[in-house]
Amino acid sequence: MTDLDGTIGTGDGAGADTPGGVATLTKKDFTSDQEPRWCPGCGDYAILAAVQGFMPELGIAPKDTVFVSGIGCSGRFTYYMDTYGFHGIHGRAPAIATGVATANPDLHVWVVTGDGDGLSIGGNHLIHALRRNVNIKILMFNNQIYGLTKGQYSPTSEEGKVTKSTPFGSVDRPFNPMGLALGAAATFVARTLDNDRQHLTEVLRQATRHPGAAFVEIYQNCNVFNDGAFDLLRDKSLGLHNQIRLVDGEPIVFDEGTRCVRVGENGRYEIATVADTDPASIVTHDVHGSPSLAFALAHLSEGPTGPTAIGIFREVDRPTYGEAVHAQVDRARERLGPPDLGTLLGGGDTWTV
Amino acid sequence: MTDLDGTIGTGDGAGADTPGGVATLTKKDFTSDQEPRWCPGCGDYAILAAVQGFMPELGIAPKDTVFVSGIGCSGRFTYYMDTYGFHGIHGRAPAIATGVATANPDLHVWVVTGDGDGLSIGGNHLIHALRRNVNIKILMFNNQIYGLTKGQYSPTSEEGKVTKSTPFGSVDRPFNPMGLALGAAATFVARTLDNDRQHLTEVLRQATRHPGAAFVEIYQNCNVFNDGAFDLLRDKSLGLHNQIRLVDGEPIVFDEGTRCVRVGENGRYEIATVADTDPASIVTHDVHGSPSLAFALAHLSEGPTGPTAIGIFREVDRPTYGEAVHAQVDRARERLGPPDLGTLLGGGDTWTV
Amino acid sequence: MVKTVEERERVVIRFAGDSGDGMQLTGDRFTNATAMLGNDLATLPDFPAEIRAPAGTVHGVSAFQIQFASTDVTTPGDHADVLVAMNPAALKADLDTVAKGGTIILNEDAFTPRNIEKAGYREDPTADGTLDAYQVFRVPMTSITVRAVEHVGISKKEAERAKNMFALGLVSWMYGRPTDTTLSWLERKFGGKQEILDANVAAFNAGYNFGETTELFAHQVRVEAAPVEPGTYRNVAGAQALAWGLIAASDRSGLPLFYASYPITPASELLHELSKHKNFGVITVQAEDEIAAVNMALGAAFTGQLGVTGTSGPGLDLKAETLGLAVITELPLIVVDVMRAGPSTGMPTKTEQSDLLPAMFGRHGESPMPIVAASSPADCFEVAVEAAKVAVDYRTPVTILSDTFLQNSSEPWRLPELDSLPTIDPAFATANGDAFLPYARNDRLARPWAVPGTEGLEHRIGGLEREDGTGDISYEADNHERMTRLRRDKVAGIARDLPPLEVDDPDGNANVLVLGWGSTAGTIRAAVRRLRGEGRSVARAHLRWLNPFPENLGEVVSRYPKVLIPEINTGHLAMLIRARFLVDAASFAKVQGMPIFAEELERAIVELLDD
Amino acid sequence: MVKTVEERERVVIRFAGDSGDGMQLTGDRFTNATAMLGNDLATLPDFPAEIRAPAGTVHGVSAFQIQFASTDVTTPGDHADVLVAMNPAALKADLDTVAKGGTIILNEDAFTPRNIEKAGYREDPTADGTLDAYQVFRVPMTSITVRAVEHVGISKKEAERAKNMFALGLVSWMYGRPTDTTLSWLERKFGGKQEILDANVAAFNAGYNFGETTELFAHQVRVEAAPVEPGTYRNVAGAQALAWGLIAASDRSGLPLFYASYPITPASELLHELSKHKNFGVITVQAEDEIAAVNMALGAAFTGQLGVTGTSGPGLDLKAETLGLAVITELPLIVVDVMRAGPSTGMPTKTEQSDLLPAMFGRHGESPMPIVAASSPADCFEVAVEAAKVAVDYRTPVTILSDTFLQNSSEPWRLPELDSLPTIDPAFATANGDAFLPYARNDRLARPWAVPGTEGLEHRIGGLEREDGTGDISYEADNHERMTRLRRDKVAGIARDLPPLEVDDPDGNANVLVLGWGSTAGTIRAAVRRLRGEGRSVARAHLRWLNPFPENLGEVVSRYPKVLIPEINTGHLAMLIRARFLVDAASFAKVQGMPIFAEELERAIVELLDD
Ligand SMILES: Cc1ncc(C[n+]2csc(CCOP(=O)(O)OP(=O)(O)O)c2C)c(N)n1
Ligand SMILES: Cc1ncc(C[n+]2csc(CCOP(=O)(O)OP(=O)(O)O)c2C)c(N)n1
Ligand code: SF4
Ligand code: SF4
Ligand SMILES: [Mg+2]
Ligand SMILES: [Mg+2]
Repeated sequence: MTDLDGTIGTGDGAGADTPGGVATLTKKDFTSDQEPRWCPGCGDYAILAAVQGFMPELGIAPKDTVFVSGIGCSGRFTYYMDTYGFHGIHGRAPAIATGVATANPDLHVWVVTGDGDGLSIGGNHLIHALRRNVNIKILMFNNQIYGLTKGQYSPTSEEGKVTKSTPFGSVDRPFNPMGLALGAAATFVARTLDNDRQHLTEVLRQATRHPGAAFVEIYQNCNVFNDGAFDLLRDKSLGLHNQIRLVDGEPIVFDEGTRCVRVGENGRYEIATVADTDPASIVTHDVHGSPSLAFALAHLSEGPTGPTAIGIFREVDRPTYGEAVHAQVDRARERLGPPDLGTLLGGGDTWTV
Repeated sequence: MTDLDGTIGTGDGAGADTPGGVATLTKKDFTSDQEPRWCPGCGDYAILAAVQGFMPELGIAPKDTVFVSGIGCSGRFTYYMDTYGFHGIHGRAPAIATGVATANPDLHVWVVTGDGDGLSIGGNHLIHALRRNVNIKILMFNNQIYGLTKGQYSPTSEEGKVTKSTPFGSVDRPFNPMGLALGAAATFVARTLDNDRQHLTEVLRQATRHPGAAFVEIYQNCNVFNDGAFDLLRDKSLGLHNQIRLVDGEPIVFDEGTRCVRVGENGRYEIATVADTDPASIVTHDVHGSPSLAFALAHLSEGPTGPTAIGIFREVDRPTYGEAVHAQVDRARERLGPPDLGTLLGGGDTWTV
Repeated sequence: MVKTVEERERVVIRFAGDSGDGMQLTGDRFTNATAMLGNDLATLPDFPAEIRAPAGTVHGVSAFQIQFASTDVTTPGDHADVLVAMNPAALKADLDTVAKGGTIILNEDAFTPRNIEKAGYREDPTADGTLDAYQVFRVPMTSITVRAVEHVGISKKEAERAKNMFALGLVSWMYGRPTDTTLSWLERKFGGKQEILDANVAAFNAGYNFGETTELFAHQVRVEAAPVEPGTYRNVAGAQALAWGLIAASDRSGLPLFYASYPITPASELLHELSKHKNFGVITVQAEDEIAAVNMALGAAFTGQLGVTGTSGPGLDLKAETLGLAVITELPLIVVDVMRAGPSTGMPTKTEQSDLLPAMFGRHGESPMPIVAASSPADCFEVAVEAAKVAVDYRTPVTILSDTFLQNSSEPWRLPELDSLPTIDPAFATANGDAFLPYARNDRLARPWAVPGTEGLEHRIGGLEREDGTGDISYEADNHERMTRLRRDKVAGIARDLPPLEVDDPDGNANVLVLGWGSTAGTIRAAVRRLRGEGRSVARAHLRWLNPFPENLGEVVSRYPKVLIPEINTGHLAMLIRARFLVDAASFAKVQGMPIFAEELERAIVELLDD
Repeated sequence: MVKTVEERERVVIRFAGDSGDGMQLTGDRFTNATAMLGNDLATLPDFPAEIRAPAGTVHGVSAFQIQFASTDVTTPGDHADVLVAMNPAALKADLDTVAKGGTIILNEDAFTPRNIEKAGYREDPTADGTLDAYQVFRVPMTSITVRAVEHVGISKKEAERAKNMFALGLVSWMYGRPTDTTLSWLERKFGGKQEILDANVAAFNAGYNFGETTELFAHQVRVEAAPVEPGTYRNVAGAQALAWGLIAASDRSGLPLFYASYPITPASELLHELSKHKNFGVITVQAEDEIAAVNMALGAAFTGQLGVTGTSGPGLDLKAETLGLAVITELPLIVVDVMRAGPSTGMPTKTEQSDLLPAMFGRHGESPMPIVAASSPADCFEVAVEAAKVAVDYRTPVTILSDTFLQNSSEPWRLPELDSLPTIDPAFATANGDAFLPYARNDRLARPWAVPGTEGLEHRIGGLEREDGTGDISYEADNHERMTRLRRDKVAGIARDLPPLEVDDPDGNANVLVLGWGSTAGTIRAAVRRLRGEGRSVARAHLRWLNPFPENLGEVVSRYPKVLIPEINTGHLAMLIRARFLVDAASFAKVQGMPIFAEELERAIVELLDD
């Protein structure tokens, strides 16, 4: 189901799995009257355009859509979508969204966060939302920097990063966001690029089809404070050699078919040239089952400094938190009978005077 | 270096890697005058005895040892060690310990936390301390319950757990602590049992030898609110079949040699019977290199409900945070010269009247 | 033998034993029989500190105190008239709670040298004169119990565990409590396990008969029923009442109750209680921490539910930033703070009132929040309903202050007429064609509550300063000043809906007003009643809303030459009153992790009157 | 042509342009030349809100204001005498900051129809009468600059970027600023890149000569040097001064400085500045959040370092629980709160004083903390040293309050004599054979600071209530009361070390006292000076320590019939003063995210005097 070559018609996207869908929505229906205020050239513009362009195909009315964001340049995203929106405080968007999605499972809830908002101050809420499989789609704009506060390093900045807060270079090892999400038992984990609209759109499409928490890391260029961080993948010609585009059920081959990921000695996955690899040992991508294949793929490279996997790493079905919570309410009604305040208060030992 | 059969003499433990070590320390030197106040039969007593019994062999004076703990039954641990101790607030022990260990790298810093303290409210500090590779040894007493607050479920409680706060059963998927730590780029990850003193002690020994952050999960029985949670492993006869004791460099076989972990189809690791397994495909444990083997081993079972790996999952060398921070200070001294307040204040444009 | 019967107006009994001895259950049963008999009463359980201490040590002692009377009861009592001590540790821990000359009933069997030493006594306290000032009854409870249940044929160990029923039976006889309520309860409880049932019944009867037959007890005490309003009553603890009040508010408003919380003593009980009633559509979420909890509740509020989060001091600190977000997004939200003792972790199982100023000022920037406090266990119910009404009517977060004492203690509660409860109208916004202004205001200065799913009202809110009316982001100077004042005036305006503060001043010529808030109500009433008994005239008033104050408060405090404000803190309300009204209000502060005693307050009032 | 020279006492100039136009740099250079000339001065940069807006829009305008004079300068000025507007957006954004009749210098080239529209003007403001009330100079800065640097042979685009130097040159001529400091600075800055250097020098000279040669400007203005104490001076902003003060405290105490923080506007500058000076042994940690930051700093304090954490409002909320832990563990710790505007996220780039009450009461339980506030950019240095001394002497966390205004604005600073700085003695505990009592106290009520590594002083601290002396856990009632009072008295006792509050009341017969704290000092001094100029007698005093208050404060506020307290909040200090001393202090509150203007305050004082 994770065919990423984009051949899936958009009609399909707005299909069976969106009941009550509205027929004729356009990008305009999702565009608010607020003029975006990002720096000229910021990758956020491309993501905004892609999301606004994609939403209509879902056939979900703006009124049933909620965007929750944290603080950061990424956090402004909410104001530009003409849906219901909650611009929360720093790092707490996953918690607010958990409240929204759990209270009303009919809503389609999105979270927009950044590498600082989501992985630094908000790390705990993020991993717990993933663990609980709350039905929210989390878009993490990873620009490997703190943009809004004008350029300090972030938990995804490469080691040795020189920034305003680290004039002598950062000394801490960054997170591997895919690895962290998988370690947190996430049910949907994917990575895409701000400037590859088709790939970005298809990942969003799969994420919306996934029942439960979807974690989508979007490599986003901050042209003011961290320009070019992802050139190896974003640049057309470089990308050709370094993007490992994952397709479920397909052998993992890249660099125009010259290189692959294969099962090495003691079961280790490794990058090799197709030429000197026994075809049988080339790994077939599989988003289901145990998360360890996805985890291994996430660690083929640390940060976008070499061949890097993009696309959907993992996708498994588990009951969503909201469903489970409401199912319990229903079961309680069956077991304890319909609510009656009188019985609640008057239950137990009473006496009448 | 992770020989777990316990043959390593303790003399060795207090050897070369503990300079300035004190020769003749005894358990008494690490035992405070406070009488432990856990419930009779609590697993914490066994852990305390093991730690107090082990400390002397390190040859590190109590004065150079600091225990930092959070809130929970586990948090009381600090009061029973006659070392320097800081009983912090709920969930923040890794952050306090980061301050202690970074400020003074000569100190030997331990963190004692619980599954709620460490993974619920304290989850973010934990993963960041691991990512930074702060030189602290983290002992997480996992009893899969909130003990101190009298029995609510925790982030490691099995799904469907009926507790005071979940009379109809919990609906959220628990964390896999080993998986989470590996996802957070931890450099030392291990699991052991409160009632296997030899194994527990050997894991502590390896943890103290590891330069940097060591994450040790200790399955601990809470006989009051979650009795028997780990019987499959703690019970002698059951443990015989279900403990997968990891030994670096050795093939992974268990259940009295009848079962093993092997490289399956598409490189997946799986449990199989030795009988019908090609010896070549039996996995050799390797704590180094990519974390994906360790991650796969962590997911052989979800929680102690089947064959479960114990011992050291991963151990890799990386500069510790404290070293790196102080190295920067030294380099700054070389580059900017010795500190001089006069030059700092009088630097830049001044004028004299 | 025939026994005389002595009449008494009020009695305070304290049951104390090891954590394992079932003292809480004993107390509950005695309370029930007492309630059935029509006495007014107040109870207070006294649990050991969080971690279980080894059996037989003072740290492991669990006690339960009850005051009951033929007239109104306002506190569990300063001192016990009777202490039932199941072991030496219980005696050691609670002796100083017994009034001099009071009665002590000991389980003689438990006073072995080993236990005496475990309790930390050097000598046997029953032999060394420690108890000379008291009237002591030695009863071999364990052995009699074991003998009494022999016929049931259960293990000695199990038999011994029934000794608390023996104690209950004995004390039930001493105070002429009905036996049937207890016996029928045992039936219900142990219906399945015949042997256990028989054992407990046998032990209970043995205790009762022991009182009746032995010479040890010369007379029985009778406490007449108290005159009370007709109605149906039940005994209720603060935790239950508060939880039920929230459910009632959900019922009256039609808003599903969404309770997100992180366990913390003494607030966990709310989470436990609410999670039992999911059939009311109650959603309970045990969040990863307090910050997540309040954010989840706020998210639920955004969707049009009754969002509530509960915690205690340390958690209140953590919620501060998000409460500021609730203030600026102007969404209905309830935060319950069950106050406990001390700064930081402090003394988690003890009571205090020291979160008033934090509740008032504990958020950066100018973020005013209404505050309401419960004055008794049963009052928690009404307070919860009121808080919900204000939160919804004014689109504002509201803080409910309770404390460890209210949470755990109980009193008889006359069940409310359901349709007497206020209705709460969510008044959700609906599209009317014109452009939607999320920050337009009604005459209460409340903004529209437009919930996701509503066609045509899509809008964005957040923590950046909002433009008046449109709710767009605004950095404009005048707008910020205007919004700051609007947020303040909205909260201040709640006073218009509040009843004037009632002053209890019978002869109207008192020259001291005792002004209180929260759980000190019972103590204040008791102290004032005693003083009036002594012919002194003292006025009394109790604040329910701490922010805003009732409109007549200034007039009230200025009316009296002297104002005394008793608080279990260093003087929080006193400082607010002094700043606001410039009256020289005196503070009576007790910060010991326990309620103020009526007699302590009595003394303080007298001193103030006489100086 | 010959130009007349006009003498002036004080001038306010505002440079405004697009974020990309280099206005901050222009302002800095002008400030420097002005300082060199010996004028007293105060400056304030005015950045656009966080996110970069599209070029040419009002949201993208960046401005820099400076007031300089031949007498003392206390604020950057209420209104600008001269506005340099590099484009229409700058004019639109800042026109209302110009005093009526003031001078406006426009970059004519930038007033294209496209730019005019981008700025949100319908008509050309230079043509439609918008500027009638002002004296306007149209200067084609861009084109002249391009021509002036032609010879250098750089791209037109690069040439244009030098236009700010043209503006600087022009204004430098108008106010007779020395050119050498600017030129030598350009040398230093662009020494490497010859072309860029030449271009900037050429542009600067072109501007200077343009003023001198064209008829456009009829006269030059001269502002004499201000009489100042002899000494070596530098210009310093609050952020630098505070950072350096912390480094100085580390130097004077021998305690390594450990600064843990999480970036937040406007406090990030402290982290940036401190991280540059690692050669002082400064350790800076960018933590994962504010809670981690304060816990790390506290952990470092436990090891015997100078633990400091810095933040702004939202972060202060988050640190509350841990500050309570610092209070009960009684460790030295400094928390710097650089206050910003509004509740929640509010207006992050604007200034406010609304964290005083949260700093005072924003922690559950009874957790008193000392609070000190800086009154000017340079004062931040001394405040940091003082805070460190108190934290160490009393083993207590201390809050330093600064704000956006102080953080960003600058003033000349007379460099202190290093050995005039107070010494700070850590007085670490050492083993002396007897049993160690971690909670024993000295005459300051401070406990021993025993750091890990010290033989024989191994001990455990934590957040549960401590037993007086031993520091063991204690749930004992009297102990809790005693510890609560000890913690309070310790903080109150700091007053003994504080100098009495000085009142500035020349003729001693004023009947209004203007009492302030923090960044309003300059405004208050200016307003009071003006009123005295008008022959009114007004007294003035400024608080440095907000908790505890100086011992003579009660006497001072009671001495005056009227007390006015100007604050950039809704009256925080006013409420503390009223509660404590029962004086009817009036509050002058302005909550607009900007400093109070001297003339606004002047009016308020007059009103109070005349009613
Ligand atoms: C509690 C709190 N702490 C700190 C801040 C300041 N702050 C705002 S955004 C941000 C980080 C932004 O980085 P990121 O999440 O990567 O978003 P980006 O701007 O890069 O899109 C910080 C530290 C805040 N607003 N609130
Ligand atoms: C801020 C805060 N929130 C909540 C609590 C209450 N609390 C104390 S310990 C604890 C959880 C303990 O569970 P765990 O960490 O597993 O430790 P255990 O008792 O099981 O050893 C909680 C919720 C607290 N002390 N502080
Ligand atoms: S700072 Fe970076 S991320 Fe933020 S708007 Fe500008 S370019 Fe985008
Ligand atoms: S509650 Fe459980 S974990 Fe805590 S002390 Fe008792 S047995 Fe141990
Ligand atoms: Mg970022
Ligand atoms: Mg636990």
